[in-house]
Amino acid sequence: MILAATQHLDVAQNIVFGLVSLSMVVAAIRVVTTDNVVHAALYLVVVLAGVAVDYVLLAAEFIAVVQILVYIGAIVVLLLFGTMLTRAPIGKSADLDNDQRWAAAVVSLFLLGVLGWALNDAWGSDRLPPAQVQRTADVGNSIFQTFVIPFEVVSILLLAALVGAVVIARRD
Amino acid sequence: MNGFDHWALTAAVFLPLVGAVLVGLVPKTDETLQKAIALVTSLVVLADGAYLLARFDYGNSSALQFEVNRHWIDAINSRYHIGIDGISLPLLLLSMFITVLCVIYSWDHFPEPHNPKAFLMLMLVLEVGMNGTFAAQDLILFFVFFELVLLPMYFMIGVWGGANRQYASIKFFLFTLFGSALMILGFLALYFKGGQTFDIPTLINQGGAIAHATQLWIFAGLFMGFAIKVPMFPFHTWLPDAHTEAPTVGSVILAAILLKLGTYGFIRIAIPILPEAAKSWAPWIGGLAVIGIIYGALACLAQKDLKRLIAFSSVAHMGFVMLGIATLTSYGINAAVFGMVAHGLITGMLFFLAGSIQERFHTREISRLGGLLVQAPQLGWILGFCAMASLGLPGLAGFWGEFPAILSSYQPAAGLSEPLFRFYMVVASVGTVFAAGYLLWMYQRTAFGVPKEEFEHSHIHDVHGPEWIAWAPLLALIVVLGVYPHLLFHVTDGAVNTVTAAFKAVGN
Amino acid sequence: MLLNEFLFLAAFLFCVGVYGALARKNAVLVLMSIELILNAVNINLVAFAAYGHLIAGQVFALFVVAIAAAEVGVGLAIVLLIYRNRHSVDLTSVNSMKG
Amino acid sequence: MNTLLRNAWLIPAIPVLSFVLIIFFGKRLPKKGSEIGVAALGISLVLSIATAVAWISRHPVGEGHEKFRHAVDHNLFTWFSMGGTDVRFGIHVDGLTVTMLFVVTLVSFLVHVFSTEYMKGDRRYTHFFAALSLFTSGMLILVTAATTLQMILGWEIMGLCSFMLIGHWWEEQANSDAALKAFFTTRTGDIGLLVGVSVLFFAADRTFNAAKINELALDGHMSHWALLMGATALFVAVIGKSAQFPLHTWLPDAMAGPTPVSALIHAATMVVAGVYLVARMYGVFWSAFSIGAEGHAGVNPIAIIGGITILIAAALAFVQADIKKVLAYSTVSQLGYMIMGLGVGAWTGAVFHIFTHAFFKAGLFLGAGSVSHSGSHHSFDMKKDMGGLKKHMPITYWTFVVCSVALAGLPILAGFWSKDEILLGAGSNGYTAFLVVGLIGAAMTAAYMTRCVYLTFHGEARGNAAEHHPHESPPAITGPLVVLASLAAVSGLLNAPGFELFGKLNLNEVFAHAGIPEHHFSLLYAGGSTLIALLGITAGFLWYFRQLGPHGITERSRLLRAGYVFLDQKYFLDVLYTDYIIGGIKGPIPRAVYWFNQNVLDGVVNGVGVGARAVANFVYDVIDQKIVDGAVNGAGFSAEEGGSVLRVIQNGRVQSYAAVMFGVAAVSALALALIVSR
Amino acid sequence: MLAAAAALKTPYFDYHALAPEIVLTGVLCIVLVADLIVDETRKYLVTQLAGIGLLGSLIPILTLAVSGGTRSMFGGAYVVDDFALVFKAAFLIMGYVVLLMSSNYIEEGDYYEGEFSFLLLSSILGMVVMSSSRDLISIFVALELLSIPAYMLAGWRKRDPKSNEASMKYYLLGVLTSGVMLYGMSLVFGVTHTTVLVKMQPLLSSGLGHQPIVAIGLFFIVVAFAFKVSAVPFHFWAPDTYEGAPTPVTAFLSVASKTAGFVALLQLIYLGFLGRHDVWAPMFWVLAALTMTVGNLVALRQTNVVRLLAYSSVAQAGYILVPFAVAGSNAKALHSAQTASIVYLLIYAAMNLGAFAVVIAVARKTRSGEISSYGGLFQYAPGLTLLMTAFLFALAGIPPLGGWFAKFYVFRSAIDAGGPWAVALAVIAGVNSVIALFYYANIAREMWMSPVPDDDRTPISVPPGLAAALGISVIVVVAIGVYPQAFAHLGDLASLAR
Repeated sequence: MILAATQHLDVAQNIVFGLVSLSMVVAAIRVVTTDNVVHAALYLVVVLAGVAVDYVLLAAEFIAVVQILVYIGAIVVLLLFGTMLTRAPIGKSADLDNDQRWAAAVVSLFLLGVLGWALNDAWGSDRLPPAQVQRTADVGNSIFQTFVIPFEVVSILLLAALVGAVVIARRD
Repeated sequence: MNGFDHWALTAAVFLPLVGAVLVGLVPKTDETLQKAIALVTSLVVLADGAYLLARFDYGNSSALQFEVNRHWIDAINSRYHIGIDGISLPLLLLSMFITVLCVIYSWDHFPEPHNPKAFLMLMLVLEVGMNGTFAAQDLILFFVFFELVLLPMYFMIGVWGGANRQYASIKFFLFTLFGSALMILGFLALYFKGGQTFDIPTLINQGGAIAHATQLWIFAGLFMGFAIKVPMFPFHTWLPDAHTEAPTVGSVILAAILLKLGTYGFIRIAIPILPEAAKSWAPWIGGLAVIGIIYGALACLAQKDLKRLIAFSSVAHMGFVMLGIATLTSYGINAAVFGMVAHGLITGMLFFLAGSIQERFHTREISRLGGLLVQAPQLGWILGFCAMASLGLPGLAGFWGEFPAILSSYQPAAGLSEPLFRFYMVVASVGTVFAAGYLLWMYQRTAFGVPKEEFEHSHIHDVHGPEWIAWAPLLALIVVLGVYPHLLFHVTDGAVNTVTAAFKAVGN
Repeated sequence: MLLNEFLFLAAFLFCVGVYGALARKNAVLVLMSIELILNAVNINLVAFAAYGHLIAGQVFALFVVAIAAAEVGVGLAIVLLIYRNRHSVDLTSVNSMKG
Repeated sequence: MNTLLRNAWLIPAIPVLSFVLIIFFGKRLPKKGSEIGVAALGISLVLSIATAVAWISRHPVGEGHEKFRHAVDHNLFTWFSMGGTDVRFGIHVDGLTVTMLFVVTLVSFLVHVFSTEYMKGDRRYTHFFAALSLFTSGMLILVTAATTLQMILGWEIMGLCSFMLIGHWWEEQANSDAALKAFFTTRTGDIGLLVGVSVLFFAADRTFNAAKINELALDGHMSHWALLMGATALFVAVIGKSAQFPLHTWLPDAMAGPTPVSALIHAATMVVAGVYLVARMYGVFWSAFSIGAEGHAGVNPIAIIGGITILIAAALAFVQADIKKVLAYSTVSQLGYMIMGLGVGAWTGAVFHIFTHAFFKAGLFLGAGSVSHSGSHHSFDMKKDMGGLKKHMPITYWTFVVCSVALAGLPILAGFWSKDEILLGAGSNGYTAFLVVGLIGAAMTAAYMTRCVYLTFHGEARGNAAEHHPHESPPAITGPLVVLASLAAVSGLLNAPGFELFGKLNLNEVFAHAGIPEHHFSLLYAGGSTLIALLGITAGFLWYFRQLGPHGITERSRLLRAGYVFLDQKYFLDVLYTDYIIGGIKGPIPRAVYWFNQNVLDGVVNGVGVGARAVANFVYDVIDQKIVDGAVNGAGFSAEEGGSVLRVIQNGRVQSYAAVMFGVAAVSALALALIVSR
Repeated sequence: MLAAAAALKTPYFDYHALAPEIVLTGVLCIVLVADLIVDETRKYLVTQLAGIGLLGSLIPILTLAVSGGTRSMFGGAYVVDDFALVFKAAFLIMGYVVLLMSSNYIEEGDYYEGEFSFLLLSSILGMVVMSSSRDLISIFVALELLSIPAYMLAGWRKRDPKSNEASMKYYLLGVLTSGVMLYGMSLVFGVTHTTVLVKMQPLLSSGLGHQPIVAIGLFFIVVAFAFKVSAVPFHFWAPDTYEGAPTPVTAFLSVASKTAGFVALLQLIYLGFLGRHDVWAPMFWVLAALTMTVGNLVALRQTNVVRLLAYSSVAQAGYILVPFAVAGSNAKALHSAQTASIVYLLIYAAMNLGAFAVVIAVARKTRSGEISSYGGLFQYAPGLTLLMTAFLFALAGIPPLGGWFAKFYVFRSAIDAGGPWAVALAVIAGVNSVIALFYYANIAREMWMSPVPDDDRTPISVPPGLAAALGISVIVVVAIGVYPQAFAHLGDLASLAR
């Protein structure tokens, strides 16, 4: 019964994953190929949202929330600001790519091949165990116990980045 | 042993450094004081050398004396181990002696761009390196001192040298560094294969146990380090450039002491520690040595520049030294040590002369010189004397480096090919004729005849005060050692026998 | 679900990100491509976290998110700096030092 | 008396001291140092004579022909020791030593005296005497040496001094060229000395001691191969030093030096050193070349070289215009006699010839010097600047004639006895071919000396002899001439039949032991050689008669008067000599020989020099500078080139960097993955 | 809720062990605040404060060293051992020296001074954390903390397009490589299910580790640090960034940042990936050989002294990588390899800082980084010339200056490991050290043997901070050269695997 339910869920998950993945793949490709900077940012939103959905599928709700908040809410906005501040053409612009795009394509495709082969070799048909929600509290505990030092370090890092970015970016 | 004995050798090595620092503290303008300090330092060091000479136990010259063995770099089991035996003593003394003479010679001869302060400091630092190399009984200590001479010499050539000095100085530096990079690898291999120690006496006892194939490789590394310094054909090309461009005093020190570091390395380190490999390498070393003898001589004949000629003659002379070493016999190595000292005295003297000639004529081009005996007879006769000494005239020091080397190659150590070494003997003997050829031809062109038109009316002053003071001891020693070689051989013989001990078992 | 579904997706995003970083002229677009790479990493981490019930994976992902934010901030600051001096964010023209 | 023998080292030491004193103080002395030289050699001479007396009074051992005196082999000090070998510095005194000491010190003393006048006013008067002293000491060191190593010392000191003295007037390129040539040529031979001494050192079980080496060589303890090698090598040195064919060409050139030097070189030092070396190391040569062995006779290199040299040099003496060159070739030829003598086993004869030759050759050279000093105004050209000097310089003339005749080998005079002994040895020991060679040489010697005397002192005065005013030389010059001429006249009697003092005194234990044969005076040989010499002289006169027309008639008639006894032979000689030998000598043979000498032999010698320089230039310019050094510089250059190629990748574009990085990363990742999963 | 609150236990904190970090963080905050308070003309006080703070942070390190022992926290994720202490102290001292060098530079250049100190301190904090980080997350975070301020510091000369460019290149490549590293970390995490190095070590060396994906993961992680230490072919940023960045920052990057990269590598290789030398030995062999050779060859053609030093530091990294390539063949070699890298790093820091200090001092007069501007320096600034000569020849490895011992240790590790590959690498290193001499000597040649280019012989004034930096560096360089035992001992002490 439970097994059946799980299987049903699995099918559903797979369908969702398939759809989301498809849109992510398309959107990701558009991010790096579109000739409009703003469009690129918007495609990026699609990818990031897809990632959040994947997190949900992986039963990591907290991360999914953080993903939406930080990435879509902050980072993309930041990037759009950046686009504005650097007066990038809002509309189409012909040359957003440099002259080594073919080399880049070869490199990344090759990399993809290597990674695909190795991933397949390692986890060929390993199934994910039935979803067990990892509670936010556990994550929190972990952060404040095992990973308290990295946490503190990140806080200083953010402070430093803030101070530095202000100095760097400000007019004088 | 009295109290100072423990310190005497350390003092010999490091006193020049103290002198260098003192010279460094003197204001730049007070040149007399700088010179005085340098002279006094070098004299004190020489006095220390005399003390060593006096206290040395000649009956036991194969043993290390004035030994000091203290902690230094425990992490790699390297110790501050110094000591001298019959092989190092003469070379150490030579180094001290030459330094004093160089300081005296420089007195009012400082080459452009003058700056006696820096020049004297470099000279004293150089002495630290030279003395240290001859005293070191630890491979790492040896290495440090061996390399310590590079920098001062580099600057001496590069700053105070001739027109092409920058090229020459860097060439000298790169060449020697290349050799020492491989040499240090050899030292390390010795360390790991020879019982985790850098102590030379210990390694001499244990080195024979290393597998033959490994020995061969290690020896190859050491060979590169030492052969470049000697320099042996075909690693000699730095030498003519360095000598030609170096200031007089630099050439003298280079010829008299620095080249000896290489041959000394063979005798002190490569051969006694790796006797088996030495035996396998000896025919090749001998071959390169005789090639060097002939090749150096031929190159001399082609020279138009006085200093360059003397430089190439060093290649030939060091060939004799290396031939002696390659025989792996007591005779050969005794000859080598004698040859080292003799070459130091004679070629050092020749470079002094070349320097003085250049100073007077502002050229070293042989074809522009001539009639030196007319204009400066004393200078000319001294040049002739040195040429004779250099070509190995019996009764002068040079002979005792050449003849025993030839003698010994008639019967090399057991296991070496007699026909091959006898062939080397004949080639080396032919080399003596070549030596006469280039030296006398040089002498004829510079000293004989009448002055060339351009110098016909220029006033050429003869040998003056500082020159006499600097040269007289050298000239005297050339004669004394030549007439009574026992003075040197009885110091070296015992120590040499320990070097060749490994080959003795088989009949030598 | 297969673990590899996520891993392949991540690998794909990673490679697309790499392509973007290598091929895009506009500095802002390059920053976006870098975000793709970091997201690929995060998918990996979260997928492994789910695969092995490992909290550390999620925590790691969180740190990556936080630091990604800081990186983008700094990156934009630098892009602005460049823009202010050169009036362009074309990376191919930023090549005054070479050799 | 042994004290004297043991202290024979003083004899070479005194000239050394004299050298040092002259060098350092000579210029400040009233006579510019010459007094030290003369005094030193005087003392040495006295000591030599005393030593000789001591030797003679030494008690002989053995019986009859085997009767000999033990040599004094005295170690002075350890020269050095290494590798368990103690090399001593010692002296060895025996008959040969004593003989040589006397000859050398005497000739040198006389040369010193001669030079005080001859070199007067020379630019380097002091230097000259210093070198002269050192030169003498070199020879004295050689002859007193107990070890081969000491011999090398003396040998090379002579080489040095010959260089200094031949090139004494080094302002002229020709003089310094000659000095260099002498030094190189002898030095080339010295390869053999170094090798030979080395070989014998080991063959004799590590000793340099000459007596020991001789002993072992004669004992048959040495391997024959080593002996042969050692002896051959030493003989190469002898060829160089004693100017034997084919290394004789330096000697005539060496006439560039002042005449007293020539006298010293030719009579007592330098060139004689080679002969002395063979005589001293005779045990080695005797065994190595089987000189005394039956059946081997006629085929040993020493005799062959000596024989060739006799003829070659004698022929050359005919065509020289320079009086000193005539004498020089004559010396070469006479050295050939000595060498040949040693080669044929006539040891005593050869040594005796050294002894006698020293006096008359020194006399001749000094005579020539006297002529140039006072007669021909510093010219040595007989044809251009001499002639008719007999009446102006009677003492010089007569001493010259006496010496010439002694050289030609007419009876009673010194050369006769010594030459005769060599010929006797050759004949008796089975070296018949060399006997013939010796006889031909004797004839030629007589003839060219006749020519020389004629051209110098007779006939019309020419050139300088006519223009300047010839006069007799002062006593410092004529004195030595008289002494030498007297000795040339009488010294041969020392080994005259019935007397034979010389041979007995020279016999030492080594040779007694080896059984080197002694032959007694034979009238047949004596008569034959005398005859031959007279024939030579006669032929000389005949030749001049034919060539010089009217003046020649008196020449011939005078000869006819002098040689009336041999009228019968006259016709025979006339035909033989005039048509064949002299015709040949005048015509193609000497020219060919001279051409051969100048162009081939000398050409080889000079060519070796030129060739060596050419090779040297090639080695230096091409091999050293281009290949060896080029490789070094090339390595540096290619390193720099590599650097600049690599710099291209650093194109300044950050994304290119990233592309390379990712490309490399992807490829390396794959490679590593494959390696690991393999 | 209560249960949850109870479950949220306060972690065990060893405050003593964390004291250096805490002090430094405190100083960081004080500097930030002080910067706000202090008057614009007296900003140097902030710098001095930062300097005092750095030195103050050394005190707890000393007490920790005295108390001894290894303090491990969070399941081995954060460890304070001798290795950590040695490097923490080293980073603090390097930071202090850089601060000394930069004080006048920043002040006279009219750059933001307080923030400079702040960012520098944060970066140093990142390094200090790195020294103790023994799990992937900590390493990642520490890496970012030390990098991100450095990206900005590189662009600190805001009006200089070159500085901007330096910053941009460094930033972009840095972020990209950290992305690659993260991807690799995620893979390794996926295989081993842990982030703690000592826990993943046995898993990696087991059969599990023999999958291609592990090799790729390990390699990707190493890439980031290869980038950080500017190993060829991940070095491209270095010359451009070094040239464009403010010189003290360049010194900082080439010394402290590089050391931090090596610290991470040491920890990863000798703790996490121990036993997997089948993966990293060939990798490091190629990296080391390429790095030495390319760095040296390209350096030959440089005309700008900073750029030359950049390539030189690339090449130096190659020597430091040599022991990595040869370690692992046996336990003994492992130890000597680690020691070699550590000793080299420490000595290299002193030599390179010194060289950059001289460059800063000379640039005060010549306003140029061209090597030709060093012509005849000996004639008007003999002291600086002497110092520069010492540093250069120390870098070249000429005894008795410190560098020889560093190179010696590297050679030693290679020969200790033995085998043809190790010896071949040693020979390559040897040949490279000769090539390197050429360009080091070239600068010396210019200083000693060439004429003064514009005949301007006004002496160079060296501000006290810079002088102190020079003094510290030269004393260390000479002291090590003459008595290397001191550093050799540190190297032994700091070795991770014993």
